[in-house]
Amino acid sequence: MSVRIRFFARFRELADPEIVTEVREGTSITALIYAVTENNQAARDAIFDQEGGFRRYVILMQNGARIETTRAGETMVADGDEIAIFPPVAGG
Amino acid sequence: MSVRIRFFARFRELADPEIVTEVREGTSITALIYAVTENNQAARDAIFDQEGGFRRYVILMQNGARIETTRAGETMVADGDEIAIFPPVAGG
Amino acid sequence: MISIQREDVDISRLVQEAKHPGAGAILVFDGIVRNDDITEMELEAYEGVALRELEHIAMEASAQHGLLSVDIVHRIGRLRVGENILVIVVSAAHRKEAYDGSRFILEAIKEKVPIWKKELRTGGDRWVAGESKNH
Amino acid sequence: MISIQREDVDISRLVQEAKHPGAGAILVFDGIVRNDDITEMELEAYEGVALRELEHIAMEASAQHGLLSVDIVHRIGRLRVGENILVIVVSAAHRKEAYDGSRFILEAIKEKVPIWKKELRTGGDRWVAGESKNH
Repeated sequence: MSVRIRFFARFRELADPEIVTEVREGTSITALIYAVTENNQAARDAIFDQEGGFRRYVILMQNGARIETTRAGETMVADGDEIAIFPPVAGG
Repeated sequence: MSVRIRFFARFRELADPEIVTEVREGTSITALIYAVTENNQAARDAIFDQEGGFRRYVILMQNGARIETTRAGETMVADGDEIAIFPPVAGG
Repeated sequence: MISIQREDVDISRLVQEAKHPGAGAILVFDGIVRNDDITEMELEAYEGVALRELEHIAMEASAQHGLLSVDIVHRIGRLRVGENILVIVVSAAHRKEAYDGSRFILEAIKEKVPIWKKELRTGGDRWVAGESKNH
Repeated sequence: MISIQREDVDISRLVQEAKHPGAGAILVFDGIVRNDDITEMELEAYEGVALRELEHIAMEASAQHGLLSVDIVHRIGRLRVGENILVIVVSAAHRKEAYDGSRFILEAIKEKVPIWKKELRTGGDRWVAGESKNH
């Protein structure tokens, strides 16, 4: 199945604006993002800490709905999902 | 000596926009306003209560400076003074 | 620009002129004639004193809230529903100063500046009750 | 009008359109690019989600603060010093609702809407630190 990952702001500069990738059934959001930053140490270091957990400032969305990073490991992606990952917002 | 009395808002409608009058040395603001409303019962009733004191809502100025109505009986007018009398302000 | 005038105000021009170096926030308050079953509103001012009070309020607000610019235009005369009565434009480095400074100016105007409003109605005219504290 | 756009905003037109029957107070917040030794500012949005959030905030503000109208225009792309970033126009019957509603919208935008700003400087670019609460 296919999912789209969108990076914004500083993460976009380190990775890509978006990546469309094929994943297996039962892939969690955490596993997905970990996988797509496999060959990008700068992006991975910006997003994950040394234990492989999300850094405190990371914000995740699944189809526009906020997903707590602490829940991302148990939240599975579905075909056609749009996963977004970004630092704290600074509009206004 | 000559003084100018200016009425605003509801008081202006009951009296005149302004009255220039001659007064004797030693005339208080209270006495001045009492005198100029001598023949205007509507204005006098709007400004003074039955005991001859200023009504609670009356605001007085002498040359643009606020004079408390409780002090107006002991505040003398001087030649060329502009005395203003008006109800609570409602700008904005 | 601090003014008591009959003419309308060009809000865009005031906003443009409020873009001082260092400004990050501009706040515009526009008080308009509300449609409370009135035909028109008539405004009257003790002009010299009112203008002096507005200038004093602008200075006080700038000092207390760190405003970079203050414009106040209060209109007098007859105004129709929807017309601008009072326009306050402030600029500041940050939003908090702009909101607080603008509100400070508005409350001070309502309390201190000798201006009065009369609602003209088909059923009879009515002076708007003041909000000033009569000490 | 709720919009995320590259084009500038016509503030006068928004003020004119905010003159709803019953409105007595219109408040305009205009956030502009501040001259913090920057050359330009670059703004980026997660557009679909940001627009939906702005619409949600406008509805919430209207319900909580009794606003008669809400317009929010947030610009993206490259902006020079002094250019409009965010314009919020609200109208209400009375001033308190207008100030409170406008401030509510601004704080909610800063906290929740996925938009980011980068300051472009001669000495190197810098992402503006967010104010969002990361629960």
